[in-house]
Parts: sequence; structure tokens; C-alpha cells
Amino acid sequence: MIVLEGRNLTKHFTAARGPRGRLGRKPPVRAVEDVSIALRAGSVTALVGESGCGKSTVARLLAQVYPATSGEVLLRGEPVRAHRGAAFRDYRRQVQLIFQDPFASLNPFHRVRYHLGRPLRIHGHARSSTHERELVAELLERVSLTPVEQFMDKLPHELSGGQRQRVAIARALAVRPVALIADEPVSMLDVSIRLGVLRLLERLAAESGLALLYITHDIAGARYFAEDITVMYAGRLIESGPSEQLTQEARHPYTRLLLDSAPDPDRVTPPEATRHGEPPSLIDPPGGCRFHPRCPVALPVCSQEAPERTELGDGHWTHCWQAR
Amino acid sequence: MKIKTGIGILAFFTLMALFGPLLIGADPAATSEAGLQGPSARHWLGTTQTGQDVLTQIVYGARVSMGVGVLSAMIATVIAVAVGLVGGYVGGAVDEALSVLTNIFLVLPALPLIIVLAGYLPQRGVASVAVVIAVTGWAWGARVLRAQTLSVRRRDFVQAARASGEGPLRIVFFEILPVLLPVIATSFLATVVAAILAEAGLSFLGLADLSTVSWGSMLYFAQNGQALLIGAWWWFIPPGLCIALIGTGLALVNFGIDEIANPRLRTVKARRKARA
Amino acid sequence: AGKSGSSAPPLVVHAVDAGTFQEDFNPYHLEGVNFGTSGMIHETLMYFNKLKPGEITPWLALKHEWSDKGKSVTFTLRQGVKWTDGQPFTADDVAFTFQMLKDHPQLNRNALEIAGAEALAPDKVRIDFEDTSYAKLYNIAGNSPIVPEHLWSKQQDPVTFTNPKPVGTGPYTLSKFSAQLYEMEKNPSYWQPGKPEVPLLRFPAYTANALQTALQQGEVDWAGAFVPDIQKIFVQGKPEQNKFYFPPEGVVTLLPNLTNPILGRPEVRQAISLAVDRDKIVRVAERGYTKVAHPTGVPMPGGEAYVPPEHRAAAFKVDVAAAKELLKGVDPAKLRFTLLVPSPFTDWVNAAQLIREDLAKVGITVETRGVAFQDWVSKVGKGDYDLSIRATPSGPTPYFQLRSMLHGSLAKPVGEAATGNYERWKDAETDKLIDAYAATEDEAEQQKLTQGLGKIMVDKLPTLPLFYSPAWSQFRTDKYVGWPSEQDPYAMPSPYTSPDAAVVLLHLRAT
Amino acid sequence: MNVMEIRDLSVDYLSNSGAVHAVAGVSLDLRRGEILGLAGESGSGKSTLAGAVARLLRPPAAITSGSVTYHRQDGTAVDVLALGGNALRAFRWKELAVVFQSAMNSLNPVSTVGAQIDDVLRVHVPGMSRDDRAERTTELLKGVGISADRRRSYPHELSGGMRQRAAIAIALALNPEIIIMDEPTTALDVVIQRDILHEIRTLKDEYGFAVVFITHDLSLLMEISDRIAIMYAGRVVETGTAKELHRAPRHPYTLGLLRSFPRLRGPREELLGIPGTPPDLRALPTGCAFHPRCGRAMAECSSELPVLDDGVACLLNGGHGLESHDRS
Amino acid sequence: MRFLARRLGFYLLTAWAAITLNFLIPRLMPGDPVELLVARMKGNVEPAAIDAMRRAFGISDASLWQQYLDYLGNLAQGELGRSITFFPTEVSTVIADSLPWTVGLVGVATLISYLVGTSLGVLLAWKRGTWLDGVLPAATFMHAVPYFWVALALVFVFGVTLRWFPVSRAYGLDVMPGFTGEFAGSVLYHAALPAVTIVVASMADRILGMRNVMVTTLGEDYVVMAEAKGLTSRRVMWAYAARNAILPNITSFALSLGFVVGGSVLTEIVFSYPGIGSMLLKGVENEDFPLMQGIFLVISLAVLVANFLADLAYVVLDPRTRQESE
Ligand SMILES: Nc1ncnc2c1ncn2[C@@H]1O[C@H](COP(=O)(O)OP(=O)(O)OP(=O)(O)O)[C@@H](O)[C@H]1O
Ligand SMILES: Nc1ncnc2c1ncn2[C@@H]1O[C@H](COP(=O)(O)OP(=O)(O)OP(=O)(O)O)[C@@H](O)[C@H]1O
Ligand SMILES: [Mg+2]
Ligand SMILES: [Mg+2]
Repeated sequence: MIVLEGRNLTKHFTAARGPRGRLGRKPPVRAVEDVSIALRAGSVTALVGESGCGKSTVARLLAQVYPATSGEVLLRGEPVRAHRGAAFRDYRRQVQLIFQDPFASLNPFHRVRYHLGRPLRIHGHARSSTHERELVAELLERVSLTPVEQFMDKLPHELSGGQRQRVAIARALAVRPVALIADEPVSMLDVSIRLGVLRLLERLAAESGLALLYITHDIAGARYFAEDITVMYAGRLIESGPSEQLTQEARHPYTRLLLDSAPDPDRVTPPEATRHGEPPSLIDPPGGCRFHPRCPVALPVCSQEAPERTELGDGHWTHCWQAR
Repeated sequence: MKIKTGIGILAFFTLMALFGPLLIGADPAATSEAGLQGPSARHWLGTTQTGQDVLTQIVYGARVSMGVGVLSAMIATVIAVAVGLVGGYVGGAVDEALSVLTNIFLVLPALPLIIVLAGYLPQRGVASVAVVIAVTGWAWGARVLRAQTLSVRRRDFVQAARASGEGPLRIVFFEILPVLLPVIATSFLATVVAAILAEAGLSFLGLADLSTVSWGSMLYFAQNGQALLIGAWWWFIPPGLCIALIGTGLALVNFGIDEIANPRLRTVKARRKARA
Repeated sequence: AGKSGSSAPPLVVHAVDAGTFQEDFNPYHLEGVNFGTSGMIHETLMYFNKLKPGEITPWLALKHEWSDKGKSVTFTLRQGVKWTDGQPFTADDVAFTFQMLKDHPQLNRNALEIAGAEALAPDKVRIDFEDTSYAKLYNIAGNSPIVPEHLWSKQQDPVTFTNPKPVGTGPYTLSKFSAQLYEMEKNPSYWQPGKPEVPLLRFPAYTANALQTALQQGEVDWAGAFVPDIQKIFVQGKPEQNKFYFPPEGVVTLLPNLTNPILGRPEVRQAISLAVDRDKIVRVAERGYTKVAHPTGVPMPGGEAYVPPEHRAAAFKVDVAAAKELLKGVDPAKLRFTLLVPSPFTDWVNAAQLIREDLAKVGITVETRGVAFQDWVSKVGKGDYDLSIRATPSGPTPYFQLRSMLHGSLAKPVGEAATGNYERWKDAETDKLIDAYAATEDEAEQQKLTQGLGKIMVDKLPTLPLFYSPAWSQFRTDKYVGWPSEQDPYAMPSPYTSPDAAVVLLHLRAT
Repeated sequence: MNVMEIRDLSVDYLSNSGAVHAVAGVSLDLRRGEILGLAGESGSGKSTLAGAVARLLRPPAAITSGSVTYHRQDGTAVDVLALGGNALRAFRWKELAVVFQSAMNSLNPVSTVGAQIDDVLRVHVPGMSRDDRAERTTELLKGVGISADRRRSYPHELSGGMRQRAAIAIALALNPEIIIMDEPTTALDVVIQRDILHEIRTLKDEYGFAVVFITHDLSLLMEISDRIAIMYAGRVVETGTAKELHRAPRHPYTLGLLRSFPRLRGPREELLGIPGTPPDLRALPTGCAFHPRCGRAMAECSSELPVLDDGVACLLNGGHGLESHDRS
Repeated sequence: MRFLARRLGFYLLTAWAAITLNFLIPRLMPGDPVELLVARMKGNVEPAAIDAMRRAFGISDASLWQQYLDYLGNLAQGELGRSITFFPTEVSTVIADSLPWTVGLVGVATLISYLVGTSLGVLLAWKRGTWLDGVLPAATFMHAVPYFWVALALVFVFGVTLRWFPVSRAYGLDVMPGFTGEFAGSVLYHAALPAVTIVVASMADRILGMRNVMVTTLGEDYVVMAEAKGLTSRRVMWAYAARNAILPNITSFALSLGFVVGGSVLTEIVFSYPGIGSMLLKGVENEDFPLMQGIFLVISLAVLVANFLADLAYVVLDPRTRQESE
């Protein structure tokens, strides 16, 4: 069942601020262009792409942290219109966001109890202080921060990175969402503790039927944790499909390049050595397919026209002239 | 270490301002015919030309000087917090307008403006002087706070609070404000120093209420009485020293706060343990 | 000429505090005009010695004669006087000067009601007034410097004219000007032959502060300034050489606001007067630089003729018991007043403090409040105060001072700015005495009328004299002698008083 | 043929709340012309070790023991820790150069890329003429794939990849024997990272310098390095060739790391990860620092400190592979 | 150039604000200069002459708006009215006479304070942990000392007690202003103590400010890299660390100019220096509206100009802003 869906989402940022106050109007940053993505209950969808390609923007659009320039967000098939008031708070209750950096996403001044208690209060889940306490304990239990009593009164700086991220997850769970968007939830964590957090997310999705969007730049990680992977490049989606199929039989040259470039000690032959150029500017993105300047197999048409979506079966699709 | 010294100095002067007058009891304005006496057992810091006891004046003056400093810093900080937080959090045209206002007050030279304003003041009591100083002294704090608010507002925990459904007021006061407390404290302390100096300057120029004893007015009288020329150093040195000491105390506390926020600034007892 | 003709040393004078000088020598400008312009360059018709009320010395005019019941005065002018550019001084110059004052009220700081001025002969000039002006002789003859018609008539606007190259009839001419120093050298063709003896005057710009150092370091020969500790800073153990003389110049009184119902009661004022220890105020707040005022407020010595004979020896005394007795009938709860003082006047602030202490002893609670000078001016002017301290300047005779303190026409309703009689004294007898004085030319009569005013001062205490305002003057006798003194008060000794300063200079003799 | 030998090196960060033993008794050899990978989690002391070797540590860091010996091509040995003044300055960059994690931060923002290369040449090759220096600058930039006209660009005018290349060009300016690269590609796009790694290899083959490559991305190291050293809590816990480590890791920590990396190809194996959290360096567990997280810890592990012997520091393991880890 | 254009726009707006403020303050505040003048003249003027004088001083009863327009019109022609204190001298003349002294004194002193303070700050940061740290408490203390107190202390020690330096005025009494060595020497001699006051009192801020930024900068990778490159310490310290650390300090320096100017007002008063500060006090004491307004305006505009220059310097020194100006 599709819980949360973004349709043709586009986001242009204007009025960027320079280092010293406003330095005149800048052209818009076309951070996200025409992105459609659907999250299913109980399933993990990965959104993969390089730094700056617009992943977080998609996440924030879905979570309605800011409004889309165009396109719409649908919750259980209903378009979301409200941006304030009770209706919007209701949306907030259903869709939650987890941030990349557990060191930054908890207010250093508030205790764990406050961080978890507030959403319970705001959304009316807690009826009294004792009830709130019980619920907080329950949440801590769910994210395996035990013994619960010990963690409740800690300040963020008294927690390790993995523990903080767990608190952040618990906070998101506190509102009892149906969809959870995790924006690079482990990229700031040490390799050895990443796994625990990811496992927790996986378990939650499976147990509570949450729809989970897992945003990452680590395509190998996505292969392990997501049923579906969607690849993004320079603000656009370029390929999507079931994770195994996508990682093993990628069709878009960028996906392939990504797979080739990812470090892999198991690799038999090292990837060919060519320079691939730089990622494009989002202020003035290349016309046509945005990947064409770096594409090893670009056709003349690639620079003219953006390719339409090509279905490849099993829910695997791509935007590439070569695939047509 | 620094912060301890600073707090020590401040505590000393605060206690002096609060309880000193009770201990001393005497009227700081009381004159006597024992004018211009050097320090002695009876007058620890000597007397002024009109036989007022310098120590008593210093003790009472602490109230006024620190009072003006704290009062105007409080007013200035409230303005700064309001302008900075609102501008930084609300953004858009409001922010633009507040920024321009802030910058205007920032570049206008404060002391000349204070002098001009004070020159017009009909009442030169402690409160009105404090207000004038505050009116010209809030901009720096507002600017720093706005910049900080802008950056804190973008911090993940604020976004997270928003995402979990917190309202704007609660975000400003419960999420952003606590984080800014060190900045507010720093700016408050800096304003206290500036205000004490401004009050002293005004009194020294005779533009504050000279019938209240403050360190600034003591200096005015010392200067008027040519304490320097007649060698009455005990009349002229203590008030200035007190101002400088209190400023030093405040600055030390401030640097201490800075060092907590930015550990790189800490001074290190270096290289002793380095390799042989 | 000064340098070539005489070997006598220059005299360094400090008259007014200034950081820098503006090049302004228009004697009719109020501020900014450089000291010496009146008196040393531009002279008046007569000289009035305020220290000897009634002593009038002919100067540019030899005599005067009233006519038309005091609406007209004719001066006979000295002959042979020359402007420093060589032109002769004539009646036309005098007529021009007064006509100018009539035409430009902005310059008419004495508010003379001039109807016209006419040169009757080269040595005779008549000035007509709208009203009886006997009492204004000082303002006409003693305080209106005469300017040369042949130069000033060419000026478009005498109001803004700065007279950078002043030409006068006085003993000195301007010889050098810069922003921090100007010099005047002796006028070789001055009409008093052989005078002055001082060949060169130097006026360096000193701020109040800088002057103290200069005095201490012996840079200045003649100054008129408040010196906080005159023994240490100026006298420096050489009283025979570094002298000072601070004669009275007006009186400082404790102003009771008579519109206050309690202060309006004479016994309350009497009690206050009895409670205040004026000696202590003079000693502590005024550093002994002045004297306790005579109960009439008339400057003494010098003003004896204007004081009723029975009061000539009177003096204030402190009597707490009597004061308490007087206050018996007054509700003690109502004996609370604020005492308003301009806070920059630090001696008054101290005096107020002492008054507060004294009045507390008789059960009067006083809160002293220091306010900005302009606030004080405005509050006292509008009658918005309980008690205050204020100085009333002296005039050529004590009448001027008493009139300013007591004349009913000056007492404006509370809320309107008054220009005198700030305590708002309303008394028909007082007004009668004052008006009669203005209507007579007879000096004996005038003295008698003034004595009447003195009696009112003593008996009814409309305002409470405290001490005299001292005129400041410090001078060194190593170069020149002949300075005014208590024994010979031939002129105000302060270098900032004109034309007295010129009179002093004309008395100086090289050692 | 070692170009550098580190023996028993320890570095402490002194602070009020006790000394942090960031590097503790590390011994390591760097061979001429090899790429030595240095891996380990955040805070395990990698950068500190590099800083000590390059003599870049500042207070409160203090080298408390050990030696670093540099062997010149002509056979002379140099005690790096004893260098001072001009000798130290000459050692830096002529013999040893450094490339930092983020090029944005390691290039002076207010001077042009060319000027920053020129700076090095001017100081270290005093006889070189201006034109020669300009020529050399161009050549170096070309070598890393930056066109000559970019010489006058300021760092902020270049893209991340170009800046990183420029930093490498600066490192190459004097043909040093050793280049330390401290996470030189972490901030970059994987595609660009790949390009740069390739470039490093090519240049290394051309010039023959040795590289110390620091990262916490073990899979990256396995691909690029000849040999790898794994650090945990300030100590080197295992060294070996990339192949050995890949096939047969001998330290449980190494194994844990390997099993924390998801793989792109092949079957989706179960990822095991490492339980627990990294230790607090101020209060290290006694014995083997890893023992609280180690699934196979024995009683001795908590009391006895294992020494690095034959490439591994673990009591469990006397030189045999922990288990076969060959998955290809 | 866009950056500069925007800044310029801002400064124009601020200048307008200063001008308007200047117009409003005296009109919103109570007080009548003529009454004061009379009170101060102690009987040298008859109260009846007040009205006439009021007219002479150009005190007008026109509507506020009309006054504002007149004021702007006069200002556009550089007319600031006539001073009351120095009537009938034009305010512009008073300012023209006093401004050069202040500009010279404050300019030179600030330059010295900036150069020395910045260098000391750089050095202090560089030599952290050495005996130079002992400068810090002293700087902290100096940072809080009132300008006038420093001035008084210097007067006492070097003027009154030792008599090494003159303690008032701008040049010797007998020196005629002109382009002579004697005059220049005298000016320098007289400026010594006031300049030292400003340098001493304002330098601490520069030292502390520069040190803090510098310390932070020293931790930057590019500085570590510069050191690793084997450059000489001098070069690392100046061309890399200080060169970057100066940038954030430029703005704060420009903004602190307002404080320095304020402090110099007090300094001038202590030293009876014939600059704009002494004039300002005179204006305030005498409720000389036109003079106060004129001086405040000139000071404000001068500080604005200085800030704009700092912005220019910033653009020149920081290539990152230069790019914005394409
Ligand atoms: N508030 C904003 N204003 C202007 N531009 C923005 C804003 N937020 C993001 N951008 C720009 O939009 C583009 C996409 O940003 P986004 O944060 O979505 O990327 P990302 O894929 O999440 O990158 P990363 O992996 O670094 O987190 C970037 O070029 C970024 O600079
Ligand atoms: N200035 C310092 N003061 C105190 N401790 C420090 C300081 N710098 C580093 N440390 C500590 O020293 C240890 C080693 O730090 P180092 O930077 O060498 O680690 P690293 O392995 O390079 O980590 P990363 O992968 O995060 O770069 C860490 O625990 C760190 O907290
Ligand atoms: Mg992101
Ligand atoms: Mg590191």
C-alpha cells in the first residue's frame, strides 16, 4: 500500500545568501526537478545519489519542511494542502524525518526525556506526566536504549553517536508516524556502529509497518537495507528498481558509473581510468539529460531533450535515451 | 582560571554594591571640614576637597555605576534579543528592515550620540542615562544574535523540533534561546562594560546627574577639583581603577565563556611535557 | 610699537575659558566675541564702578544731562579722541552706535527703548527714549561700546559682522590673531597720555582645565577663574606675589517658591534662615572664597549707603531653638521640600547638601535634586520648584540687584517663564519703591528708596541671601603692580569684566 | 627497503581532565614506493600519528616516547623527531609532503593556486628563476589535470575535485619521498574520488614516492593500498598486505570492520558489525582495548596488553588466520 | 561591484537616517538656547532682549515638515547654520577649524593602534604558551579603562610631574601655523600624549580581537599545511594566518571606529585639544543646537565613510567577495 507519495516535485531555491549578507539576487538553485517517488507501508525505499544532488531536499519536501515550487505530496492518496494549523499538525504526526547528524539534531540543552516527551505532548499521546513517562520508557525500550531509567535523564552530550541517533529515531517514533524519512541517518556514525542503527530502522519498518525512505550516498548499503532503490542525479531521478536488480543490472550509465566507482575490494578488474568531469551546477544545469556532459555513451539527442521514463519490468525503470 | 578571577572580581564589586552601603552607613555626600586628607585610619582612601570620604563614595558609587551598567545592559539586551531573534527567525522583509535598523545604530558613533542625547535630557537621573546608553548600545548584540539565530535556525535540532510539530514561539524560546544563552551572556557582559564606561564618560563630562555619587561623577569632581594638580591621587585613582577592574572582571568572564565555546582560544601551559 | 617703544614685559591674561578663539571682535556679540573687544578696543561713554556704587567716571563722555523727564539724555563728549585708524571720534559715532541698536534689536542686549539718536554738535549727542530711562544710565553709558561710524556704516549686517580688524578708541589694538592666541598692543595715540604702561597683552586660549595647570606653572599673569585649591595651585607659598581678590558680585540666595503655601508663610522662611549655617557653607562649599551675604543682600563693603542705617551692622546667625519655636504652628508633615540645584554647579550642590543637613535639625525634610543646567533654568523660570539656589548679579548700584529679585512685574504666574523675581514676591510697597527709583535722577533719593527695599529683605525675607557670588581674579605682581584690592577697589578685578579690565590695565605700573 | 621507520611512538593530548593517549606505542614501517593504508575509526589516532611523523603537532599534543627514522635514498638515516629549524623545514615537503582531508580548508583562501605552489618552490629551491617556477607550476597543475590558465584562480573558484588535485600538485612540487594523505577524498563524490585515486596511483608509479593513505573506509583501502595498518584506540592492531587482510584478517576488530561493510557484488551476506561503542581514550579498558566489544575475549584479554607480533596484536592469535574470509 | 553598490546604498540610507535623527533630536527635546544664554550671561543681557535674540539665532516657528525641508535644503548647500556659542560664526567654519585636528590625531593614533595592536595580536596568538601570554591580562585591563582616565594619568605623570610633554592645546603658543618645521614639530610634540592615550586605550581591543581570530585561524588546515610546506614561520604567520585572520577583523575595526571617535572626544577634552570633541562638549554645554547637530553629523558621516573604506578594503583583500562583484 502506498502511504506517502510525491508527484512531480520541483524545488527552486531563490534569494540565496552570500557570506556577508545579501549580495544581490542570485539565479534560482534548481535543487529538485520533477521528482516522483512512492513509499509503501512496511517497506524500505532507498534514495541514492551524490552529495548535493537534492536528496535532502526531496526528504524535506516529503516531510513538508518547506513547500514545493510545484508538484504535490499525497498522504494515503490524499493531496496535502494545509501548511499550518491542526490539519498540518496532523500531517506532522503521520510523516516524520530523521536527520543525518545525530550530533546536531538534538538540542544540547534538553534531556532525553524532554526530547521524547514533547512530541508526545504536542500530539496528544500522553495524557499525564506519569503516562508520558511510561510512553517515553516504552520508546526507549523500542530503540534498545536500556536500562531505560539510566537514559531518560541524560543530556545529548552524555550519549555516544549511535545512542543519539537512537534517541532521534525514538523522537520520530513518538508521534506514531506512518511514514519515516531517514536522511542519511548513519553517514556521520562510525562504521562499526552504523549497522546497529540501520538494523533498528529495518526492524521498525518490518514490525510496525512503517513506510521508510532511506536516503544515502552509499549504494552498497542501500542494496542491503532497501527493497527498492531510486537513483538521483543533479536534481532528477534517473533510475529506480528493486535493489538487487538495480545493483546487478543497472541500465543508466550514471548508475553504472556509481557502481563502478564505489570502492569494492572484491572487484576482479579495476574500473577503467578515465576522467569523468565534475557534477553539474544546479543553478545552470545542462540541457537535455543532465548527465550527458559526463556520459561515456552520450548520443546527440541527450543534450537536446530530457529522456522520458522507460519501464524495464519488475518496477525497474530509467530515464535514458540508450534504454529506449 | 580566567573565569574564576573574573567572577571573583565581579562578586567582590557586587557584594560591595549591595551590602557595602549598609556596612558603611555614612552618607556619601556628607561633607566635613577635613578636606583633602590623604589615606588614614579614619579615611582609608582619604577625603575629597569638601571632606567627603572617598571610600564611602566608592562604595555608594558602585551601586550607581553598576546599576546603570546592568540596567542599560538589560534594556539593551532585551532589545537586542527581540530584534535579533525576530529578525533571524522570521526572516524576509521583517528581517531586512530590522537589519538595516541594526546596522544604522551600529555605525552611528555611540558616544557622540549619547552625549548629544544626554545634552538634551531634562532629567539626568540614573534611569534616563541608562535608557540613553541602552538605546545606543543594543545594535551590536542584535547583530550577533541575528547571525547566531540564522545559523541555529538552520540547525537540525530546530528543524527536528519543527518537524515534530512544535509551534514557532516554543521553538524560539525553548529551542533557540537556550542555545543562544552564552552569546546573550557575552553580549550582555560586553554591554555592561560599555555602559559603565559610557556612564563614566557622561558623568565625567558633567552630563549625568552630578548630585548622585557614581564613579564617573567622582572623577568629574576630582577633575574639577584638580585632584591631579594638587597631588590628591587618592581621590582620582580609586574610581578609575574600580571602573577598569570591573571591566576587566566582566571581560575575563566573557573570555572564559568564549573559551568554553571555542576551546582553541584556551591558553595552554605548553610544551613542558614535550619530548626530551 | 609696543615692542619698540618699551622694554616692559607683556602681560599674559586669561579671561574666559576657550579651547580656541574665533575671529570675532564685534562688541555687541554675546558669546564668541573675544575678550577685550569692549573696554580695551571699544570704549563706553562712562565707567561705573560696581564696587563703589554711585562712583561714575567720565570716559568718552565728560558729562550727561537728562531732559524731558528722563526720556532724553545729552552727552558732552571728550575732545581729541582718535580712532586707531587716525580718524577723529565724534558725536556722529555715538549717534550711529545707538541708531544701530535701535535698528537691530538683536544687538540691543540692554533692551534700551531708543527712540532716536542725534549728533547735536561734534561733541554733543542726544539720545531719545520711549520711556523714562534714568535707571538705565548704566546700560546707556556704561555698557554700550561705541563703534566707528566710518567703518561700521559700510557693513551690510552688523548682526553677523565679526569685525576682524577692529578699530576702536581704547588703549589697545589687535596686533595678532590665531585660533589659540591673540595679542593686543598698546595704542600709542591713546587719549590718556602715557597710558597704558603694559605694552603688550597676550591672550592664550585655555580651557578651564588647562588654565589650572597654566596657573600652577606660572604661565599666566592675570586670570579670572575658579581655582579649586588656590593656595596649592596658585599662591604656592608666595602670597606677596601671587595674589587674589574675590570681591562680591551679586548675591546667591536660597529661593523659596512663595506660591508654595508653606513657604509662603514668613515664619517658615524665618525659621529656615535661622537654621542655615551660612558660615559653614562658605567655609566648606565655597572654600572660604567668599563671604556670608549681608541680610539685605546688598554687597558689602561698598554698598553701605544703600543699606538702612539700623541694619548696617546686621549679620545672620544660627538659632536652632528659635527656628523650632517659629515652626511650632506648622504641620510637620508638610515641612518637606525638594531643593533644586543645577548639578554642574558643584559648589551649590555641596551647599544644598549642607542646607539639607541644617534644615533636618529643625524638622524640615529636604531632598536635594541636581538637574541639568537647562532643566534648572526652565524649572526655576516657570516656578516649578520648592526651594532652589540662584545667583542674582549686581548692577552698578544695589537697586538693580534688588529690582531683579523683587519687582512684582517680573513675577510671572507659575508655568510661565519669568526673567527675575523667581520666588514670585508680590508686594505693593516693594513695587512702589522700585518704580519711584526709576523715576528719579537724584542719587540721595535713590539711596533712600533702596534702603526701603533692604528693610523688606530683612523683615519679610522674600528670598534668603546666603553668600556673595565672588568675582574671580588672580594676579601676579612680579611684572606689574597697581591691582585693585579691598583697600582700593577702583574697579572689578576680574579680567572677564568689561570695561573694568581696561580700567585695571590703565592702573598698572611696571615693577 | 624502508623509507621510514616508526618505533614505539606515543602521543598524548594533555588536558585538565587527564591526558588522552591518542597514539600509544605505534611501530610501523613504510617501504619505498608503496601505498600504506592506515584505517581505523574516528578518533583512533590516525591523524595524530600522521601529524607526529610530519612534525605538525602543536600543544596540547606532546610526543611522549618513540622514534621516527627517515632513510634518505643515499642511505643516511635522519631522526625526524630531533629535526629543528632549517633542517625540519627542508625535511617538510622536500622529503615529506601532506595532503589533507578537505582541500577547501587546506588551501589558503586568499591566495591563488599558482602562488601557493610558487611559495614552496621559492623557499625550497632558492636558485630557481621566476619563469622557471611559473613553468614548473604549470607543469605540476597539468600533471594533475588542471589547465595552466587556472594558475591564477583562487581556491573558491575551483570545484572540489580540482581543489583536491591542486593540493596534490602542491604536494608533488618537490618530488618528495613520502606523501601523507589524510582522508584526501572523504568530502568528494565517489566518481571523482575514483578519478583521484587513479591519479594518485599513476603519479606514484611515475615518481616513485611512498604514500601513507589514511581513511576509515576499509574497502577503499583494500583496493588502493599495498599494505594496510589497522588502528584501534591509538594502537596498531594489525598490519599486512591488502590481500592478506582481505582474505584472512587476524584481529577480531579487523574482522568486525570487514563485516560491517556491505558489498555491492556477490551474495547478500549477513552483516555482523561490532557491538558496543568505541572506547574513551582517557579511560581505556585495561588489557586489550578491544576486549569489551570482542566476541571472543578471554579472561587474559582484560589484563594483558597484546603486543604487535608478526603483524597482529591479539592474544587469540599467534599468527594464524582468524578464519578464512575468502569470498571471491 | 554589486556588493559595493549595495553597501553604498546602505550607507546612503544610514546617512539619511543620521541626518534625520539629527534634525529630530533637538526638536523632540525640551530646552531653549536663548533662555540659557541669558541665564549664563549673568546680567550682561536684559531679559527683554530675548525675543530679538531668538530671531537672530534663527529659531523658527515654521511647521516641522517645512523646517525639515529647509534643513535638508541648507544641508545640500553645505550650510549647517550659525553656531550659538560662537555666534555669528558658521557651524561649518567651526567644524572646518576643528576637524583637521581630530582627523589628524584620531587618524594617526588609530593607524598606529591598528598596526601595533594587530601585530601584537598576531604575535600573541602565534606565541601562545610563552611569556607573551602575560600581555593578555594587561590588555584585558586596558580594554576596560576609560579613555579619560588614561588621559588624566598621562597628564599627571608626563605633564604635571615630569613635565616632559605639554598637557594642552595643539601647538605651542608662539608658533604660527604654517608649513614650517617648527610648526610641524610643535604639533607632533603636543599630539604625543593625546595620541598615546588613544593608542593605549584602543589598542587592547585590537590585540584581543586579532588574537582570538588568529588563534582560530591557526587551527585551520591551510595554516597547518603552510607549516608542513616548510615555509618560514614568518611567512606562515603573516601570509597565511594573519592575512586571513585580518579579514573578519576589518569589519569589526571599522565598527569600532565609532568607539574610538567617542573616546577621542573625551581625550580631546582632557587635553584641551582644539578638535571636534572639545567643540561637541561646548555645543552640548551651551545647548548650541546647530553646532551639536553639525558635529554629530560630521562624525557620523566620517564613521560611515570609514566603514565604506573598510568594505572596499575587504573587497580588495578577500578574493571571495571580489568574485561576487563581477
Ligand atoms: N535552503 C537552500 N537554499 C538554497 N539552496 C539550497 C538550499 N538547500 C539546498 N540547496 C541546494 O540544493 C541542492 C541540493 O541540496 P540537498 O541538500 O538536497 O542535497 P543532498 O543530496 O541532500 O546533499 P548531501 O548529500 O550533501 O546532503 C544543493 O546544490 C544545495 O546547495
Ligand atoms: N587538540 C586535541 N585535544 C585533545 N584531544 C584531542 C585533540 N585532537 C585530537 N584529540 C583526540 O585524540 C584522538 C585521536 O585523534 P585523531 O584526530 O588522530 O583521530 P583520527 O583517527 O584521525 O580520527 P578521524 O577519523 O575522525 O579523523 C581522538 O580521541 C581525539 O578526541
Ligand atoms: Mg543531504
Ligand atoms: Mg583524522
